[in-house]
Amino acid sequence: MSLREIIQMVLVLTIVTAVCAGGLAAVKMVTAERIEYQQIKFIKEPALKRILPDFDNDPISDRIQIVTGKDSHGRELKTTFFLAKQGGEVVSLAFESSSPGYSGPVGVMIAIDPKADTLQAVAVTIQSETPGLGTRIADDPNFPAQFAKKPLSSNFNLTSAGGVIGAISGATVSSNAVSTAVSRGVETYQAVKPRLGL
Amino acid sequence: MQEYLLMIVAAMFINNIVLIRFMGNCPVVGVTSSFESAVGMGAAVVFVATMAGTTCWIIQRTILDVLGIEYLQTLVFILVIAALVQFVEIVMQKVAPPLYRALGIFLPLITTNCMVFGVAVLNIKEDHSFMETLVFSLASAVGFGLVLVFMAGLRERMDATGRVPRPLKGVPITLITAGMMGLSFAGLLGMV
Amino acid sequence: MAARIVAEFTKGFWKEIAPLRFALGICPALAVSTKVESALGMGMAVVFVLCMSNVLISAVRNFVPDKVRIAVFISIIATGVVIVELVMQAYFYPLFLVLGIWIPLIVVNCIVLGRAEAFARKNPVILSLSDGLGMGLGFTLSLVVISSLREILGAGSWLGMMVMPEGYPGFGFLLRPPGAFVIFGLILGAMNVISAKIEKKTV
Amino acid sequence: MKTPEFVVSTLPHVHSGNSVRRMMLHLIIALVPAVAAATLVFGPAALRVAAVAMVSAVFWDAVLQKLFNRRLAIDDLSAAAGGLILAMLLPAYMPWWVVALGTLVMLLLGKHVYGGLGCNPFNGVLIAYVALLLSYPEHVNNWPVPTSDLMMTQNSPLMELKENGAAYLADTFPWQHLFLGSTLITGAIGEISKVAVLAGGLFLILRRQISWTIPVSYLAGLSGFASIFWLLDPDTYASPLFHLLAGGSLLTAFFIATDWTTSPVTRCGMALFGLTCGVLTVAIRMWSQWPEGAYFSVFMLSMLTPAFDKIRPRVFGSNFKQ
Amino acid sequence: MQRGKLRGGIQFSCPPTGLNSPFEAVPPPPAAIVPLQQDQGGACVPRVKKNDPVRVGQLIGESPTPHGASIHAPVSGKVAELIKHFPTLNGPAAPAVVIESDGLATPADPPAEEESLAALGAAGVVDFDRLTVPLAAKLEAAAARRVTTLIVNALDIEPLLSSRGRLLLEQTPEITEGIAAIRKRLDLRRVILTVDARAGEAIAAARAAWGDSVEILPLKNRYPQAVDVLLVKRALNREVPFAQGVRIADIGAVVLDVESLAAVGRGRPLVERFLTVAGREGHVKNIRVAIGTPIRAVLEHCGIRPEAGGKIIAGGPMSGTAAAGPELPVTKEVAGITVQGPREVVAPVEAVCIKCGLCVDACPMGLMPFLLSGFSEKGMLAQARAYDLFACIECGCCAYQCPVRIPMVHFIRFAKRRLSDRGGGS
Amino acid sequence: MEPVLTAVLTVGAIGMAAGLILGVAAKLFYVHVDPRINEVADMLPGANCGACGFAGCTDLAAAIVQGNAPANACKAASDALAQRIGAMLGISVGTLERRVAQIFCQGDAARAQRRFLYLGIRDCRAAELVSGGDKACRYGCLGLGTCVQACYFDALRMGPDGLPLVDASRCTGCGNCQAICPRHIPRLIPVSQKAAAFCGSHDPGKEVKEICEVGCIACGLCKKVCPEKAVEIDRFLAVVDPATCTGCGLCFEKCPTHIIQAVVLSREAEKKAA
Ligand SMILES: Cc1cc2nc3c(=O)[nH]c(=O)nc-3n(C[C@H](O)[C@H](O)[C@H](O)COP(=O)(O)O)c2cc1C
Ligand SMILES: Cc1cc2nc3c(=O)[nH]c(=O)nc-3n(C[C@H](O)[C@H](O)[C@H](O)COP(=O)(O)O)c2cc1C
Ligand SMILES: Cc1cc2nc3c(=O)[nH]c(=O)nc-3n(C[C@H](O)[C@H](O)[C@H](O)COP(=O)(O)O)c2cc1C
Ligand SMILES: Cc1cc2nc3c(=O)[nH]c(=O)nc-3n(C[C@H](O)[C@H](O)[C@H](O)CO)c2cc1C
Ligand code: SF4
Ligand code: SF4
Ligand code: SF4
Ligand code: SF4
Ligand code: FES
Repeated sequence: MSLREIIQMVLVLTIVTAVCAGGLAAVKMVTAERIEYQQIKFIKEPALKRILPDFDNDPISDRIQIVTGKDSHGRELKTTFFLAKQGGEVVSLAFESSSPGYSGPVGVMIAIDPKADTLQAVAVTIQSETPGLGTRIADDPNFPAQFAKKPLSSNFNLTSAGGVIGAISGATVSSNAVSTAVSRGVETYQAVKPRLGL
Repeated sequence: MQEYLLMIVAAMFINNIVLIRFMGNCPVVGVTSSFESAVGMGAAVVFVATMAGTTCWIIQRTILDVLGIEYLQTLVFILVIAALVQFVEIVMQKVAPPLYRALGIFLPLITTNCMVFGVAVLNIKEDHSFMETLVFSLASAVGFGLVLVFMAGLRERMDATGRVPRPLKGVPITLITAGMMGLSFAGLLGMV
Repeated sequence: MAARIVAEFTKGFWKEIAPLRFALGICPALAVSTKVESALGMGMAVVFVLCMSNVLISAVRNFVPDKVRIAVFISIIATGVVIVELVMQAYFYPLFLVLGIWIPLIVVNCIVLGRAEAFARKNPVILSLSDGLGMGLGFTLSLVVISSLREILGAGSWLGMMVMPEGYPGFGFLLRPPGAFVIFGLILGAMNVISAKIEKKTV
Repeated sequence: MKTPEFVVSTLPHVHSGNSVRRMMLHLIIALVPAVAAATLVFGPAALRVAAVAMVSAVFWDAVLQKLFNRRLAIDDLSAAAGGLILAMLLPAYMPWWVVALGTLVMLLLGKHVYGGLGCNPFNGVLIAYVALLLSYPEHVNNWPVPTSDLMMTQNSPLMELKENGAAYLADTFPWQHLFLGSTLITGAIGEISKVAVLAGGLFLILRRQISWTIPVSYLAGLSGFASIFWLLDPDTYASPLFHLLAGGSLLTAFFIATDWTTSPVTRCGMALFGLTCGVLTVAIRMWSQWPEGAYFSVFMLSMLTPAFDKIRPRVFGSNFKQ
Repeated sequence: MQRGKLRGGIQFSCPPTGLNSPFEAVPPPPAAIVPLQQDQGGACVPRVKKNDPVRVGQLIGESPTPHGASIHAPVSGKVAELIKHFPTLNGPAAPAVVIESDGLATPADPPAEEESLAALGAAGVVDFDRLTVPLAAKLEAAAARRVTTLIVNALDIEPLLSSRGRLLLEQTPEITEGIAAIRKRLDLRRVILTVDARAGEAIAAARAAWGDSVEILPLKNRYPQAVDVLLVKRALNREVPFAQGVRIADIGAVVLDVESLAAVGRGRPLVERFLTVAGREGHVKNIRVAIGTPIRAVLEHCGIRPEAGGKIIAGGPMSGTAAAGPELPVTKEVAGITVQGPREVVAPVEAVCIKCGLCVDACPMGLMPFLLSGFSEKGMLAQARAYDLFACIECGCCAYQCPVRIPMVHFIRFAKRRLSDRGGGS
Repeated sequence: MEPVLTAVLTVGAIGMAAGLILGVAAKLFYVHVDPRINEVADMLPGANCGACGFAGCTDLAAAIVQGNAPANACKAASDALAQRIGAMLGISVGTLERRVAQIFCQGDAARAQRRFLYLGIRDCRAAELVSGGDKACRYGCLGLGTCVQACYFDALRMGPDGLPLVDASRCTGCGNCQAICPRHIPRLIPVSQKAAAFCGSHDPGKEVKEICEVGCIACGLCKKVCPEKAVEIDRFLAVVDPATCTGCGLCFEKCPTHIIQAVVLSREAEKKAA
């Protein structure tokens, strides 16, 4: 193995990986906007439709992004708030929160009435729980209904943890993921509420 | 301490990477025809998966996250794994030739073993700390190795005292048996 | 040459159909074959990655030193996979949601690197393309067969349309991974029987 | 050409007369009390499930033997016996087609793909049971109230434990009822009367069809492990007596874990197998999503049967010191 | 009673009728066929030519080794033929001498009294164990290892046979002589008699003859306790180490059966056998018969007619060797004669082991017979060896119990042969 | 453009690091492996039949490359393949005529006597252990098909009369059948051989006559009639010398038991005979 061969190895690998990465970055740049739009469209919109009260604007366009904290590596975490308006008045604002479930993160969309400080409704956006078991957090309408119309000051934990939410039997982990996500979301909301300018 | 114990049990058995997450099936089918090769492959995977899991975690946290290029995760991880496997192969061939003869034939297979890559990705997805990454990778790989060894045991007995129909011999019956092993693990659903 | 191109293309459909003939790439075949729809999506993704990697690897085959061969090949493959991932997110989002982690896992699908090693690095671009297309479509075919059986028997539908009589209760076992193993194994057994019959006839 | 007159073969030239058919017949006879008890409690529906299971099992066995090009051997009664055991794990009001599908799965995946009787690494009954449980939970976990009204269902004792904890178990299910079987409790056909199952099991042991090692070690493992938790916290955890008498513990001890093919053959292997199955049964009952862990535990641990059998008996003359 | 415990084995419940049936003499045959290989010591060299006159006890085949057993004429008359390839009981063909009897039974001159071991061989005495070994060779090995314990075995190999128990009763003086002769050659400190507990008369006779000089150990019937290594365990509670080249003599004991001892005691060349003949259901007879008598003649004398499709077994039904036909002569290797009708023949079946474990329970050696036979069937010979294939004593208990009737002993033999062939080859 | 630059620089750096590590490792831990071993292994049939005496094809490939085995050591490889291997390694390979297996016993169920009814394992080697095999002839085929099972190339099957049949088009001449048969009845002959005496019995004619209708009785007529002197009687058995036999067929007529016959290798002829 001569030095020349080693240099050739290093060179080839460097060039190939760099070119690959460059190509990918280009693809990423081209698709970024579209991906964001798709994510909102397919994940957020159905959930938004389900949980927001009547509105006369397009909440997807009327969205604001706010820095809501920092992650463990000091990078900014941003949360998108979707505003539902009626006659120009914000009647509800929705945002997403998540927590680890049984197999993978569980995301929930939370709608809050900013005037009454109540939680209007909750819907599961993403989940990859065990079919027939954990998926009941999304399929069984009775479960998210427990959150509706509760004041923000409620304890959204499971009953076993002293809260007000009854777990789905056999799917405690998934239920807990939802209730944790909601609790976290409410916390976040309380923290950034002043900055929302409502 | 307790959560690590729980994590070990969960990764080894309850959420066994092969039988519950269904990753790493090729070696379960391919290298379990003898007990020795199952043990060899298992050992090789334990080593590589642990190294790869921790290395990938470090790269993700110190480079990809910091620079905001998470979308390159797939490219970088697999590059790391491929280089790592080859590095191990080169070193082992020189330093421990007997070990190389025993494990060497399995090493190239590991690059394309989805279990190694899967564990690296799962560590990030499930937001493990470094220690958790180490423990999870090791325990998952050991769980994988155990399945290999159990399967080799079942196959040895089938070989000696069974009479599998000719068209189903080898890969087909091993697949079905793996399916049955997975089916039995349904009993652990909901633990943890 | 034309004959060889055709031969390299067609071998992927029976003689070397993956993953049925080689026990490689089993995991995705099992994971995404609950529905024909996702099987097709996965198959197309693999076709793209396989063709792209085969072509690129074949093109650069003479410049790559042996010791970094695998690393280079796998980088090229990974690039293809990420492109698929991004494009799928941008244009086929529902499919992306179904296939989930199995898209990035194409990178370790043994078939892709297997073709790079066994074929593309020894053959010219055009043959490699033909090989990649054939193997990829063969892989898709396998997935479609497995997923058709699973979807029809397990859920009573095919590509989402009900094909079984009204009131068919389904058989959820087949929709779970163990059912996939069983179907996979039984199909392999059936192929062995058919192959043996064909061979007997031709000799 | 002179035809040869006499037979020559290797020793031995005599045989005990034991046969698979005889073993299976014993098994069927041993299950009669349990079926009778279930019929008393549930009415003819229990008998019907048992009959459907046996008949369909024999039918599938014949079909599959044809398909796999094997000698037709339904007269060894193995399919009938397997079907009957499967019926023991099912509720009395199972639709007939679910039962028949179960026996098909049992004979295909638990017998014929592996080459026939004795080649399967996993017990066909358990494969079928879990496949049905995952596919038709509404039928498999549909425990009828043992009265005339077929539509009502209630919690089996183990479901009660899972959902409502151990506090009132002793009041809800007096042990005499659990042991003898009564209309107070519900469950699968073979889980109704423990005394009937015990009688069948003892019959098998006394007739030397099964050895006592697995039943004894299984029940020891089960009650031992249950005792640990019960002693720590009797309010949360059920008593070992409850674990012994509820659900399929006894059925498993005598009829499932002892399945010749999938259990170890050495004494030590059997003891370890039984013990670990017993422990795992309780663990699944306590911590998993399923109320009953007996069947899962045996299913899972048959994976280890070849490993358990590596603990061989001591070879004569191998303990010498030189 | 017993001193060491055995595992496994089989307790047969057949009644000991043969113990009460005295030996009947079978008349000498018109033509005796005497194979020149009748033990493990190799083929003897013919010492007669065609048409030579011979007398009873005359040397006709001389052992090629110093401690081997020679072969003597069982009848008087003349040599009718020297056959080159005569099929023996166990397969390979050996030379044989056919002697036309003159019916006179003229005895040859008695051999000179001699106390060397070789004299036993010259008298053609063998140890009638499952492997017929020249007695001189066995005793020579015992002497070399300073054996001090003699186990006199009056247990029959298996329950249906009873000739040894009966011989103990009828020939106590000869056996006494035989023990005395062994005492002269070995420095014996202990003599133990193992005998069927049901042979009350014989035990009484032995006690009367020997008093305290012999420990008498009556044993409950349990097949295959009469196999020498197991008998040593029973009598001395010592296990013969299972390892290459280790023999019973290494733990200071030697097992000799009463028939060999009686032959030694008689001091004449060995030309006759004391055997049990068993037909169907309780038709059991003890006979004394000249070596070389065709089995057919023996059966005729006993009134047993073998049927086509049945089996003629040299030995008992558990451990005997099936004979190709009734023309085979009685030799030193024949341990008894059992005849089965076609219905009694056990046909091995092309079936698969169901892993019931009955064979594991039955094996007296602590083996895993189902695995051994499976390994043999699939050619997994290395595993078979690793599972102590060579410890198998081929007692047949496993196959007796097997509900699917796998010919396990055949498989085990097959594996042993393939392994030893391979060992010899490379 | 900045994100692209980040990606290129980062991943390029990782790639460079990987390349450097591998390069340095390859230098530090250099081990010479002969690449030709894999090439030869690729060329071999890959049946791993073991007839060459090595533990599989790869083992043999290593031996060939290292000069421990000749290039034509693979019994299953065609001559042309051996030549190609030789050419690749630059060694000369002697040509060997292709050989095929033929069955040297004609004693089927109707024409050869059996001594007893054998019950036991369906394997000729095992049958031989029971009283020396049931065939009265010590050289005769036991008919349980062990050779058929031993052929890796599916070239043998059991004929209707209980004797194995060879499909010469598939037979590679590996000799496994000959080695495994307890009586060595399948024997390899050169494909060019025209005639052979299909019997293996070295017993004297009188003994053979008693037990088999189609055994060589060593009458010597074939030897007498052969114009080329191609037939020898070796210990009571006729043997044809392939080098001198012209296949004139004079001996076929004369042989009273018709054991000396033309060698027929084509499949159609074999079918006709069956
Ligand atoms: C229900 C039952 C339980 C038994 N339990 C034991 C036991 O726990 N321990 C024991 O040594 N024998 C027990 N026995 C006695 C054994 O059955 C008897 O010793 C056994 O059949 C002989 O076993 P072995 O020959 O395998 O040693 C039990 C018998 C019965 C009927
Ligand atoms: C836990 C345990 C308990 C046993 N208890 C008994 C017993 O009570 N009686 C008994 O005869 N054998 C018992 N055995 C079995 C004996 O060790 C042995 O099998 C028995 O004494 C011999 O069986 P047998 O008497 O049927 O021949 C027991 C074994 C175990 C493992
Ligand atoms: C947990 C356990 C308990 C045992 N208890 C007994 C017992 O009570 N009596 C007994 O004879 N052997 C007992 N044994 C010994 C075993 O049964 C042993 O296998 C047996 O004694 C074998 O010899 P046997 O059958 O002749 O007694 C016990 C073994 C175990 C593992
Ligand atoms: C005590 C006992 C328990 C058995 N348990 C089962 C069983 O749980 N499942 C089973 O498939 N076979 C069992 N068998 C054997 C069964 O009847 C038969 O071998 C197979 O079911 C055939 O498919 C058992 C046999 C006995 C004697
Ligand atoms: S024949 Fe061998 S394996 Fe079988 S029981 Fe006897 S000693 Fe054990
Ligand atoms: S007795 Fe027969 S069926 Fe039972 S384990 Fe032994 S070999 Fe198998
Ligand atoms: S040729 Fe040999 S191996 Fe083949 S069937 Fe005849 S005896 Fe058996
Ligand atoms: S017939 Fe014999 S020589 Fe020919 S390929 Fe088969 S085993 Fe080899
Ligand atoms: S290991 Fe998962 S696809 Fe091969």
